Amino acid sequence: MKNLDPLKLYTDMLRIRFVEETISQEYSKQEMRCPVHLSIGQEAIPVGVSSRLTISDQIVSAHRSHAHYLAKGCDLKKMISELFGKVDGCCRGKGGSMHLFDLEGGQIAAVPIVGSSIPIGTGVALGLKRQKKPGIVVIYLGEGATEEGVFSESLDFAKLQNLPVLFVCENNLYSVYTPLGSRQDSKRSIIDIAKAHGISAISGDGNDVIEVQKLTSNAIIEINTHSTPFLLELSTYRWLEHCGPNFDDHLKYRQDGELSNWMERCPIKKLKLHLEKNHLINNRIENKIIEKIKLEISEAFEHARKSSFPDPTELFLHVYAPREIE
Amino acid sequence: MKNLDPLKLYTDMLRIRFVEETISQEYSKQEMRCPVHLSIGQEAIPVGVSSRLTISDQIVSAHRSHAHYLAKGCDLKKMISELFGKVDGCCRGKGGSMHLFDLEGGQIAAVPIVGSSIPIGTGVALGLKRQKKPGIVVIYLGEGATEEGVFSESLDFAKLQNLPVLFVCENNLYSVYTPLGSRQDSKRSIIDIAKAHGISAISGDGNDVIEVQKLTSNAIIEINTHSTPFLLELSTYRWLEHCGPNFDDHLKYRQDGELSNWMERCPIKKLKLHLEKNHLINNRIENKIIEKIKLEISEAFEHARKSSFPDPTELFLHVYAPREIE
Amino acid sequence: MSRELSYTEAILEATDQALHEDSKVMLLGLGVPDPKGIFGTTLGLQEKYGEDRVFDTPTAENGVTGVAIGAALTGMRPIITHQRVEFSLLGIEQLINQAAKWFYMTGGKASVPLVVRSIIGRGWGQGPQHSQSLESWFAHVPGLKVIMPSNPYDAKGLLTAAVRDNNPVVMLEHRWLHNTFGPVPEGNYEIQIGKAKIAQKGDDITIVSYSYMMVEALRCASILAKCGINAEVIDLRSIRPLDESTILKSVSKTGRLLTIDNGWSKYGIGSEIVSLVAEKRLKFLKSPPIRVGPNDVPIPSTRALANLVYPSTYEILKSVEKSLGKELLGMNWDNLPKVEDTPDKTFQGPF
Amino acid sequence: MSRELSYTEAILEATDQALHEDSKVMLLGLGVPDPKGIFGTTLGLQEKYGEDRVFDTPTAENGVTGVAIGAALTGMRPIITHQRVEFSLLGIEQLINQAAKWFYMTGGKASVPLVVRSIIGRGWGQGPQHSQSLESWFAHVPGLKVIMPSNPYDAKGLLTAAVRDNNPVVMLEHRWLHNTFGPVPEGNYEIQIGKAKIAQKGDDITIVSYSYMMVEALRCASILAKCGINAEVIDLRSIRPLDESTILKSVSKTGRLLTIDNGWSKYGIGSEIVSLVAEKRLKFLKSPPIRVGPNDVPIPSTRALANLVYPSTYEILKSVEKSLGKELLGMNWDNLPKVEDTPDKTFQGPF
Ligand SMILES: Cc1ncc(C[n+]2csc(CCOP(=O)(O)OP(=O)(O)O)c2C)c(N)n1
Ligand SMILES: Cc1ncc(C[n+]2csc(CCOP(=O)(O)OP(=O)(O)O)c2C)c(N)n1
Ligand SMILES: [Mg+2]
Ligand SMILES: [Mg+2]
Repeated sequence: MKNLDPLKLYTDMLRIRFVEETISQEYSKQEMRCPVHLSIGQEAIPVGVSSRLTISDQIVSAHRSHAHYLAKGCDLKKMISELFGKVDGCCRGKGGSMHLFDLEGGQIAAVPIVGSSIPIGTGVALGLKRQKKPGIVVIYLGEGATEEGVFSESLDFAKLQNLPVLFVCENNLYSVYTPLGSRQDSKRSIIDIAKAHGISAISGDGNDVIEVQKLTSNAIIEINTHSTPFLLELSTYRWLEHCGPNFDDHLKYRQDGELSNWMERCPIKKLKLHLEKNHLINNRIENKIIEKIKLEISEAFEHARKSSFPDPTELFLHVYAPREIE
Repeated sequence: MKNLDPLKLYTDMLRIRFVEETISQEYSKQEMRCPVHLSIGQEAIPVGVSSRLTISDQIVSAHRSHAHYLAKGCDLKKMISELFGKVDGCCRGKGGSMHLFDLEGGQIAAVPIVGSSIPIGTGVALGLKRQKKPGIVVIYLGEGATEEGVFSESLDFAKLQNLPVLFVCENNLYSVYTPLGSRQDSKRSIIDIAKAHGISAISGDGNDVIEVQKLTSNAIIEINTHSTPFLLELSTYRWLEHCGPNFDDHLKYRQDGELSNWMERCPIKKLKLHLEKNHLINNRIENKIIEKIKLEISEAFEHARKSSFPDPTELFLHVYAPREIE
Repeated sequence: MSRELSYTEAILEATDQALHEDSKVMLLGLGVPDPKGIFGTTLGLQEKYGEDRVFDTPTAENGVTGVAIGAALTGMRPIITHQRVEFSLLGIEQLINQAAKWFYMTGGKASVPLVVRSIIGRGWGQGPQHSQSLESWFAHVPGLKVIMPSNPYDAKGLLTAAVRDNNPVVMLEHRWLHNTFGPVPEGNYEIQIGKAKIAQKGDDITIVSYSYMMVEALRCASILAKCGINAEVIDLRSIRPLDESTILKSVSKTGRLLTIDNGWSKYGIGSEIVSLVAEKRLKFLKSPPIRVGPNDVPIPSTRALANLVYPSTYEILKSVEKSLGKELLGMNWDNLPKVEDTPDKTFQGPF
Repeated sequence: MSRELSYTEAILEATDQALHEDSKVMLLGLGVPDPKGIFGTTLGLQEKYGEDRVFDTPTAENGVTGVAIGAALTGMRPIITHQRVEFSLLGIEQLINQAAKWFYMTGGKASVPLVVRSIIGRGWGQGPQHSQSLESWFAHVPGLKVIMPSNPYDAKGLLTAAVRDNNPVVMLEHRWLHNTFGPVPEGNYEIQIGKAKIAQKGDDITIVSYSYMMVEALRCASILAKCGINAEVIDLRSIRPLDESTILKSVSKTGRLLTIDNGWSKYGIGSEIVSLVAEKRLKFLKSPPIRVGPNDVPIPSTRALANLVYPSTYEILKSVEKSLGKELLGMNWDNLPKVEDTPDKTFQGPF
């Protein structure tokens, strides 16, 4: 079990925020030439969830996977190198931002076809259960992904086989530029869909990392004691554009004032208030944290910049796996 | 509105039963050379539903469509000829039993890929609504079809656009030989899935044609007054094998005694008791009904037998629709 | 005909005119009315024609495809959009089993007038799941029509024909063509689906291509011209129905054939064309036909490898040399454009 | 090797031995443990290996394909089944975008050992949505392997190889082969995926086929033998990877090529083979290559039309005549088997 120290939560969120901000700032240099879906504003969910995961737990993510990957403890350097298209990236440059994974860190997959990660994560849980391996599988999905039929198919299968799956739905109100109301009836309820499949489900504030942590704890207890899947729906909000490094409030697809309201509800700010109230943080501590994070990040970017591109011969490598692998 | 006279319901059910029994008896002659999915035991649902439909209402069916087609008032001769592969079949022989349709009668489609009829029916409702045409669309689906993700996608879309759709789920406990319990968790509820999408839903006894009629009435009122879709889940049971003309109880995939219990609950027998109790039927009336039905059926088979196969040139006809049709 | 539009604008105009011309036309797809409007091809149409005719959908490609088919059965003429052809695979059962066969299956009694627009991605690290070009899948299926316009004029004319067609038509649009410009008449016009165009006349070799690879084909043809080689360049425009006679006529004249595929060549478009010619014009062939296309690998994200996937000007010209059986005179091999991960300087990602 | 098994029994035995040999192997699909056991190919396996390893699934092809991929990522080796290839289209996004690219996409760090068995239907009025044969779709995609055994011996050997392979392998089984018999060794053995077999040696013409059409190809070859024509018949066994060298070697020898497709010929398997030969052995061709295959139409239900869809013995032999440029001596054209809607008398439908 990871450290439950709130300062650790703070550090983890801040680290993700800074990584994403650095990507955002550096993107225009055109060294990271692949689509990026940044998670600024949504850090509390992966950090809160991962704070209750162990090394034998696995996560599966989708197109917006940086925060999931980092919160789970996957390798930062391999991620940045991947964004740069370098050979020491987690996919040797072949995947890019939308395919981050790190088997040691526990992110077994990221899948950018909306919804398609969900049955794969369910299958990972099946594989673990059949092999009597420890651990649960967290499947992160956007509220948009619940519109794909395969979401329901996966709920059905996971419950039928009583798999150790925690579905974590990050409801950030948008699928690209399309607001929830154009995609789901106001009476549609993701929680109720899960329940109608026999799966316990609860919703919560995805910008409150302490709440996320608590809900995750309870969910994991339920999964382990009743050997059944569980679904969490957590509300949150994406600050930047859907894909790319910039703000996009000028496009006017968001409600007036919506972004600034949600920026007020910044998960990092919220936790900081809590820390301050409990005298768990001060400027000195914070500066030390920030310094360390910034150093790590600049090292990762420096490393990626210096790394090589894959050799041209790699083009034809890995099309087929040989008989003997590992 | 069709005749609500219970004797008419009785006649309609009996007619379907006799058609299916005739197909079953004649199948071994190998003139009807296509897969057939018979509906014996399930007659009350289409008859009860169709008794509340008008000519402007449309139905969409799946692989097991004979009863839906006949109850809606579609052409018997065109159906039998289609089973015989003859050119005056509803599809000119090109579709077979799994593709019955009759635009005048109101069965706009039958689709044998499980679940795939559901969004198509939803789209028919969209087309009607956009063109301000009257009528609702009934989408018949098996409980197996609710396992396909596209079921949920269609619920979402139908509710989002508030389409005049009545989803009629015939829950006959099996998908081919696979019992419900191997496919859906015992806590999974089709009614609740609909409700979780914001769609009103209710379940009932699909072997009680009077109940089906009532539930349909109420559903249609709800659809028309609140311009919203509705779902009915009706329990029933298939007597014969999934595909083909025979009984298959010897295969032992059914619970012991299950078939005979359900045969006791025969929808036709049930209505007959009711008619008898209310002195609405006697031997003379019944015999006259039977005689008329049998004549109609033997004429349809005779007609099909005598009809021609499509000309070889038809092979290349209808691959593409011309610019001007109709 | 001096007015120039971008490929994007040509699609937008064709759609606008189709919506205007026929009240049965409707346009739906994820993002259709959003501020980016499917790369600009649907901008302003919801404002103009209302939410009933131009609307957004849930992320549910299978359902949406089925819904469009159902609506088409009632007489509507839906256009649906997919921002990547890969997303359309979720709805391909509906397209292949249902739409493509409906007219046949009903013995000619009901048809499905449906246009499915899918964008083919490439470049800027889109990677394995956002860069495929699966045209040979669609082309394999009787009952479908498949168009792949290579320029704004064709995009407008073919899309107009597609919307008026009573069959399901798949239009595959290459992302890299969106920002190309060309003359486009203001009024409505159709380009016949199933007819190829001779983009350049010539006697020395027949080059057959389509979609974005036409840009390469024409570039090569003009380089070849400087070397005194007159290539006949055929733009297929449609890959189903395939205009066999235009191809056969050209090869009968030139005796040499080079195909440039947009998608993988194995079991690809070029395979059909080469086979056709081998079957019907074998004796005319002065040298072996050659297929050029993306390498037979998943498309990697990193530009270091992705740029190696696609046929380069160099590779195409070398293939022409091989076909001609002689060296190209006066060629400066060092000065050819390299394969890049962007179509032009204005493209800066991220999608 | 005198023991004869049916194709069905050969598949069952291969699966049984695979389950026995490796505890990671699992078998799932709609109907796997039911009394019919996927046309007999899975009968008794649940009883033998338990519900954890051999089990039924919901009617949810997309989900089930994804689940199998996920399980494979943890080291399991799933076999999934589809009673018709058409049903598999609902899960094709998972197969094509995910499974086929996983090893590449992860830079060789994770692979998806997965077998997808799909049955290809034909006959007894199955009609447009239950009779397709979409092998050229699967064959088009790098990262997939595609096997199409034509007899019991190959079915067992190729399936065994598929289960042991670390890549996604699609096995397409023709319904009409299920009840064919042939010698099958009792022990475990593999047939190399990607290697064709010369089913009959000959010098006069190369006939390339696979799956059920091999039955036709061999029938024609023996008729031809009686006319003094020695056909070399190649059974592809795998269509990806394709054994190019066996094909090229044969055509170099015979100078004549006939391909018999199981699915539509346009953009089909024969197209790749003809193109390959035209590109690499043009000079060896004594006459134009010929592709024979089902007509380019949806498959109608009525036998009056369906029987006209498929290549007949007559059509194939006439094509051989054309290729040879001479009449077949001593042929009794009137006495050839006709195309039927059942493979043999034991097949009486309904599925
Ligand atoms: C099947 C499919 N359809 C459409 C897309 C395009 N797309 C990429 S991300 C995305 C948004 C999905 O929304 P959501 O699941 O809520 O995730 P979020 O971006 O909000 O984190 C869409 C539609 C896709 N990648 N895959
Ligand atoms: C997508 C798909 N998967 C599998 C099948 C095979 N199949 C045909 S009918 C059927 C049963 C479906 O069960 P249900 O929807 O309950 O209908 P019922 O047969 O009970 O009327 C199945 C699985 C199919 N036709 N389509
Ligand atoms: Mg979202
Ligand atoms: Mg059922």
